Amino acid sequence: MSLAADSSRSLRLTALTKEFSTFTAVDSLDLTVPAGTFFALLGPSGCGKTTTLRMVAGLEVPTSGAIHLGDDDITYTKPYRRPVNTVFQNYALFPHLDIAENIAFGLRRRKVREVDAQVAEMLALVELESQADKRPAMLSGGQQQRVALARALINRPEVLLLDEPLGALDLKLRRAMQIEIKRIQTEVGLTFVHVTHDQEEAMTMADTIAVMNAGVIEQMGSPSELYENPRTTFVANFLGQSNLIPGTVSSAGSDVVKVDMHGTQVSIPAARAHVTSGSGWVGIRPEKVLLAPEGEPLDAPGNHMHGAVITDVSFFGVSTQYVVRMPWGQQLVAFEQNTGIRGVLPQGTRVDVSWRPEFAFLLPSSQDVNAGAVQGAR
Amino acid sequence: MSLAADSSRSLRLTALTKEFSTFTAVDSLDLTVPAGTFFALLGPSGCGKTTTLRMVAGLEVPTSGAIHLGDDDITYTKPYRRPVNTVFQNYALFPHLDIAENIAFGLRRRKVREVDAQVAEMLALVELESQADKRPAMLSGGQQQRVALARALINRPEVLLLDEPLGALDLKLRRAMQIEIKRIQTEVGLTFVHVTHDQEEAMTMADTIAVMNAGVIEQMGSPSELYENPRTTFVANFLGQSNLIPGTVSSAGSDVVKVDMHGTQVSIPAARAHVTSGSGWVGIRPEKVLLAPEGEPLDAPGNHMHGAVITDVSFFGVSTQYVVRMPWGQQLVAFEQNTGIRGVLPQGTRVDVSWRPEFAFLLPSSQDVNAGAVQGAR
Amino acid sequence: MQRAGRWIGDHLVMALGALVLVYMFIPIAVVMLMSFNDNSRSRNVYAFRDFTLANWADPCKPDGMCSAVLRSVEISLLATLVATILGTLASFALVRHRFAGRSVINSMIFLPMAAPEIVMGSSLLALFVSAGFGGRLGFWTILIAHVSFCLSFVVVTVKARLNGLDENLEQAAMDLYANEATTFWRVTFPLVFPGILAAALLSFSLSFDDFIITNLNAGQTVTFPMYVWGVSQRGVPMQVNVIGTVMFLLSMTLVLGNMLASRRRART
Amino acid sequence: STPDRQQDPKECRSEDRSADDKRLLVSNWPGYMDEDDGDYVSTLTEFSRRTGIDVRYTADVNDNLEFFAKVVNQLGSCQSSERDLFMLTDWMAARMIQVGWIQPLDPAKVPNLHANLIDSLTGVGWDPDRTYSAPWQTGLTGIAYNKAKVKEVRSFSELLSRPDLRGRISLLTEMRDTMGLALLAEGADPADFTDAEWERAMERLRKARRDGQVRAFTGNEYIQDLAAGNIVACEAWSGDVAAAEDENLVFVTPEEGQMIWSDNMLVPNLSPHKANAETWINYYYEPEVAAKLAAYVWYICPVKGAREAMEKVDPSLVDNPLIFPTEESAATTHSFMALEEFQIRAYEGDFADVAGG
Amino acid sequence: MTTATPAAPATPTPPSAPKGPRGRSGGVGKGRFTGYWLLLPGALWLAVFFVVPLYSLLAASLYDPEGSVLTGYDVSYRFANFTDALAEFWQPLVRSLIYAGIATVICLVLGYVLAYAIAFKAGRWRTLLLVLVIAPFFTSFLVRTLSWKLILGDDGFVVGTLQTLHLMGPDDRLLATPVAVIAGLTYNFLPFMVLPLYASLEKIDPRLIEAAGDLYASPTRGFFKVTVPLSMPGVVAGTLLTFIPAAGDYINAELLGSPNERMVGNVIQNLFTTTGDYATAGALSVVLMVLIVAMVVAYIRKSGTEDLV
Ligand SMILES: Nc1ncnc2c1ncn2[C@@H]1O[C@H](COP(=O)(O)OP(=O)(O)OP(=O)(O)O)[C@@H](O)[C@H]1O
Ligand SMILES: Nc1ncnc2c1ncn2[C@@H]1O[C@H](COP(=O)(O)OP(=O)(O)OP(=O)(O)O)[C@@H](O)[C@H]1O
Ligand SMILES: NCCCCNCCCN
Ligand SMILES: [Mg+2]
Ligand SMILES: [Mg+2]
Repeated sequence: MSLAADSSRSLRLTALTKEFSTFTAVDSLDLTVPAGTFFALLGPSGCGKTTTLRMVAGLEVPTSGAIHLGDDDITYTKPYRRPVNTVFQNYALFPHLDIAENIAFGLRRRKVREVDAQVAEMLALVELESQADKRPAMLSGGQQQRVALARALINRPEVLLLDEPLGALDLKLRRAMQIEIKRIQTEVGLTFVHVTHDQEEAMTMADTIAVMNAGVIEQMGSPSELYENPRTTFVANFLGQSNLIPGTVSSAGSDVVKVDMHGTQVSIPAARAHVTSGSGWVGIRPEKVLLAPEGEPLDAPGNHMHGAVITDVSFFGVSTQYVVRMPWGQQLVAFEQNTGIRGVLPQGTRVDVSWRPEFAFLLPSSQDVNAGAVQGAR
Repeated sequence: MSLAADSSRSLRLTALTKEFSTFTAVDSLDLTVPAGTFFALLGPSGCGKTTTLRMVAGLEVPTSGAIHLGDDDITYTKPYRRPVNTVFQNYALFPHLDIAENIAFGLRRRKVREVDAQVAEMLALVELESQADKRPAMLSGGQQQRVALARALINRPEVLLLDEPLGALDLKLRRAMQIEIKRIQTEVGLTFVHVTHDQEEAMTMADTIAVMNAGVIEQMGSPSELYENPRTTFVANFLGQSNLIPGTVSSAGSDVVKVDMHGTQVSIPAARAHVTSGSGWVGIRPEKVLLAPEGEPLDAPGNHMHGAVITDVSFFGVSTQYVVRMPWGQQLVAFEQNTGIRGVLPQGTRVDVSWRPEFAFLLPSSQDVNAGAVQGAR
Repeated sequence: MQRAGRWIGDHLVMALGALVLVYMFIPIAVVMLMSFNDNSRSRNVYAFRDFTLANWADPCKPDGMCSAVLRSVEISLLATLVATILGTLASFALVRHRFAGRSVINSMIFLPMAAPEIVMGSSLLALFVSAGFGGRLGFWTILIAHVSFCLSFVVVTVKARLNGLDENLEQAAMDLYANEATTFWRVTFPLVFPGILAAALLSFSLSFDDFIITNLNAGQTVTFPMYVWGVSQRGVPMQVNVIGTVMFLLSMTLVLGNMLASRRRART
Repeated sequence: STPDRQQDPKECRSEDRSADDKRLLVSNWPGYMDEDDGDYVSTLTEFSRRTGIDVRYTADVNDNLEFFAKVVNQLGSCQSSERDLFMLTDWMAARMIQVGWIQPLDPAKVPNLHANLIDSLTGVGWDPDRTYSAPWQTGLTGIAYNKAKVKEVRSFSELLSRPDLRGRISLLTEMRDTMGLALLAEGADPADFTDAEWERAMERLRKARRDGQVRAFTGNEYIQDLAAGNIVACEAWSGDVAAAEDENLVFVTPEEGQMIWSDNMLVPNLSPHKANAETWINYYYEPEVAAKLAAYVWYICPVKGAREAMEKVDPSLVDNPLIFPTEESAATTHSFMALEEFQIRAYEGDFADVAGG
Repeated sequence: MTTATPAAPATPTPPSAPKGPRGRSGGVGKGRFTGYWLLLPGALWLAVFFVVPLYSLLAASLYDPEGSVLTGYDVSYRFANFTDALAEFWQPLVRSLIYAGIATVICLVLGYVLAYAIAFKAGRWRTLLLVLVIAPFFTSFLVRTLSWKLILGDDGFVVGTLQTLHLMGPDDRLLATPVAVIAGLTYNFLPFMVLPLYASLEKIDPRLIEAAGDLYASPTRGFFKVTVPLSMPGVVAGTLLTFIPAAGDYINAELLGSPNERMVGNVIQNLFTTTGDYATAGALSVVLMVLIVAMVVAYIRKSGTEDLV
């Protein structure tokens, strides 16, 4: 198993570009995936995630740029010569082979001995010992998913690519498989590059997330980094929800940037201010927005804004979503955990609104306020 | 449009049963769906949701029982004679007809005049005016979904059945379509019966939810009613997550039932206590579980439990999920909204745990503690 | 009442379908029956006289019949082999490759199916005669003709299968260390094989059964259909029915056996 | 373009392997050979026993033109027809001899032929010295009907027009048979007719076909449908009806007269067993053999002395005019005139349009 | 294997990556010329043994009709061969198209019923039934047709029964009538109709039919508005695969018909073999071929199923 001999090698994409006739699917992409991490690639449909993965797997030839694994340039290496394996979205299990033979496929091609023992071990890992002799068509979606995982993992690749491996599963099964995959990655310690549409999936599973849009990486970092300090409106909207309120920078210090927001002064930590002059979007996450019926105390040290009205209330179980209309007419979204400390506020209630200034972020006004937002949502 | 003439008629299923050879898919089901409501049918895979819907649509003949719409017995009425339409999971759009003709299909079969005007109106409702002449295959999943909706709605059925209409869409699109469907239902005011796997979908959209399991309805009610006061462990686990802690009833009054829970006395409102003697499961939702580092104040009037340790922390963006080990060894799950008031507590922190007694519920210990829970999750 | 209506509705189609199948099998039943006919006392080959097992006991009694059957089998096997190989290769080219002239070739391959047999047969004959091959008509010219008309059917059948093949599977194989050749033999071929098999089966039956084209290009070589045509003019020996029955039963056994075997394989 | 089919038998020869290859491949019309049955030993079996020659006998001549088509590509390009001997009617024999496809017989090897051929068949125009051909049987073209199904059919015109026969008669594909009878029905002489007579005869035929009187134009296979009851009356060759062994089938000489013809044994080019073929010819010209065969096939026997030999074989047949014609019966027979190439083209063409188109 | 220093030069040149039809590269054997090599043997075969013969046939249709099989034919570009052939044989030609057309329509109806039953109602018997549809192929075409001749014979069982029931007059018959010929054609080409019909019916999502029912289409309307349009590719393929060989067939007319049911196949066959009139035979073959190709093209255009092959 020489393939994973040096498992400390990181995957590096340099100026990687893929053009399809006139269309550029991946645009001079730079990316480093440290060895042994669980890396998630997140982005809207058509942004080039699959194309990127296929280039790494060797199933697509880049138009330009390079792919390195440690010191090896594998840009043009044939797929079957790369220490990289893929779990395909639709599993791509071989229908004519039984489960054991599907899993053994890679080892057999590499003329490895003692295939059986390793297959048995893998079957145990994915808890499918009893299904070894069945054909893929006889397994359920979740079971097929696990076979696809085992078939790739058994090769101990340096990098395992997962292209929306859970996309076809229903929600409950999906959550269960997330836990499973995360467990396996932790156990085997390989580099996983995981493509998904599901932000929650990315946030709970990945060590590092890269948000991709229109062929380029918008931002990369740990889940909390990305969530707490998005650098673009796209990231702010795509990864979770954000309230973006227009404001004008009134002063920029080395610690904080002060912004005038419809007459309220808000201070934003310099590290979260991606504009230092002119106008910008003040961003705040809905769960950071605190509400209290007019006049009641609000547990936030920042400025309190008065004169807001609740226009919509939705019960989510864990939390309640309020939509409030601010005095300047904009609708903001606020989440409130149903801790039971306070009952649900009815629609029409006049409320005061506040948030801690250290959680706000400031984005350039040149960016589209709706980039990455749910279509059809307000 | 005589079909929807009397729109105040409710849909009633009485002792509805469907047996497939030896297997009972739907078991003496009783259900009343009031006219004009958005009704959600929720349940695990294979519990009989589709079968129920198909019987209502007339696509499956019940083994026994009856289906009434107002005063009309439609149990054996042919599907094409029922004022009921279905939005199928895979849309089932006619590939050989363009969008306009797909939508017009039902009207044409009923020899309605002035089809064009109504089709135009429907196209406007689902915002697909510009796609009228295209074939379904040329539309995206979300657009196809809207065509399917329009095709059913144009007939102004008394009851519209939606069988996981969003199951095939990706998450972002799914959220957008939820808003869309809810808007349309509110606009047209028809009875919608909506089958889904997605609890959040059910909770945000429906007026009434029925949770189905193994061919029978486990519980039915408004989303918050079901969520706050589940009557079975299945509902408690299936609709959201629940912590279920074994306890013994020490006294049962008319207002509260007192339970001894590993030495701590908890009082549960009688309305939420579904056991009044012997042992039972004390249930509490994760968002109701409050944590504080040992010794810090906890904003809950109930008993404080000491000696718990945080064993796992997951960042979800909006909230953080903590898994804490209680002194008696059981793991409990707690959610904490990332309001920013307090930072994330690291793994290993010793914490005090508390919740307000009025949010706990008590279930019979005879029920399976894991019924309805995510497989593979702790 | 409505339930009864549904039941009838459900089963009416099946009943009608069964009637059509019965229609398809009437002549075969007659062939089977006639294989037990003893007409040695009569010149009338169109009536059942007496029951006998003699035809089955000595099926090769009529002069030249069994050799014609063997020749037909030989030609069909060869034609199937050649047509299946050429057709399969061409299908791969047409489905998996883009090249100039692809659509022209696509319709050219359809054309033999759009040519009536008499036209195809006579055009080949015209070619052979004007090329000076008129005197050498026989085994090889029959074979050539058969390959030509089987080819299109093979291409159409294999192409359908190939079109339905998920290309992801081949990519998965390459991802799992199989080089191009291994991918082909371990994944592509086994998956396309049922299509190839079906094509071969179709080829064999078309070739074995062909009369019109064969008759024009056969010279002095006699295939089974030609033998039947010949004897139909002077009194069909009842053993012809034995051959018809045997061919039918043989093919049914083969196909059904294969079907059951694969079903059993799928079950375990 | 297609090649000229003229060959030269001197050049299209193959070495005669008869001496060490004791085989003989014969193609003949159906119903032209006796068959072994219980104690009865056929002339063919007897031949093999006597000479040691293994005969592969096939009854695959059904119609002269059809047979011609079967061999034209081989014989026309100097290739083997894979036969050593076949029997064809006079006019076709003449054509094949003329285009050089037939090998001359060695008179020394067929002494019986020259000694025993009946006088009426010597000195035919197309093979005056019987260098290339030896008559196998002579026969008559007349009418057959099934007396269990219809009342007697007496004349050819009746056959072509009687309403109760509509769709249940068959005619022969051979122009000289059918048009011979049609010309006779017009009162013309088939051996010497005018274009107008021809045209009238053609019209009669066309009308019969148009009216749906004719179920089929056939070669020798008419006997199948006659036996099966699909046709009840037809134009027929004299011996076939008797050989059908069905007492309901009757052969009649049409009131207008009947046609007479001979089928001739021919050895094609490149036959590797010519000597064996000559042995065969010589054998069948033995009066006893000829008589025995005639008693079975019921055709007119071309061999002198066969009538005498018939006394021993089956005395009841000695006076059968179908086998040994009498003066009286011979008077009713006609033969078709020899045609020039342009006539063949025109007449065959006219006829083919009705019979084949 | 990856530990070896990459053999690639400083600026590796990307290998050419021609696209498969679905645009993804990386499949098997994607060399630029592989397609041609794979196609070559089959295409060459068809070029030599299908296209060139068609040319020979075309040449034959322009032979000087003064030639004969014996003296040989020469190409004289006599286009009158076509008009002559048509003038003489338009009847069998038209009859062929009519008989083939009727047989095709009957096949379509019968085939549709059978294919529909197999596709939608047969359940686990599907494969068996499909095998049964193909099975008659293995009992020779001629043997089966002869067997029809026996069944339909004037003294046969069917005619006898019908006569006893007075459904047929005592002198009526089946054999040697258009009915028998068309029945024979229908019978012989039915499997060619059933198979493509089945293939396209089987692909129809049964939920579409349910959706039609849900949208107020009675089963009949649903059938005509949804099932039939969706099965059009099968209808087109089946119709062609039935019509074309039926129009060129002569066995059924020969064995089951009378001279008044002769089809163009009989004429061509006769002219080619018995009469040896290559010029007329060639002209008639060319006419038939052109007619059929024209009809096929028009039909495919009209039914809008050009992705048939
Ligand atoms: N072979 C191809 N030819 C032309 N365009 C292509 C090809 N493959 C992909 N594309 C285009 O490139 C873009 C990126 O595609 P890709 O499949 O990488 O997106 P993705 O991010 O994986 O999307 P999804 O989330 O929907 O899977 C898309 O616009 C797609 O249409
Ligand atoms: N035609 C049938 N024959 C036999 N069993 C059936 C049939 N249709 C459904 N079933 C069985 O009935 C049960 C209920 O099926 P149903 O489709 O109603 O479930 P569901 O709740 O819609 O599930 P899902 O969420 O997976 O769609 C399942 O166990 C299923 O296997
Ligand atoms: N059964 C033998 C018939 C022979 C017929 N010979 C044909 C002569 C035609 N003119
Ligand atoms: Mg993708
Ligand atoms: Mg369902």
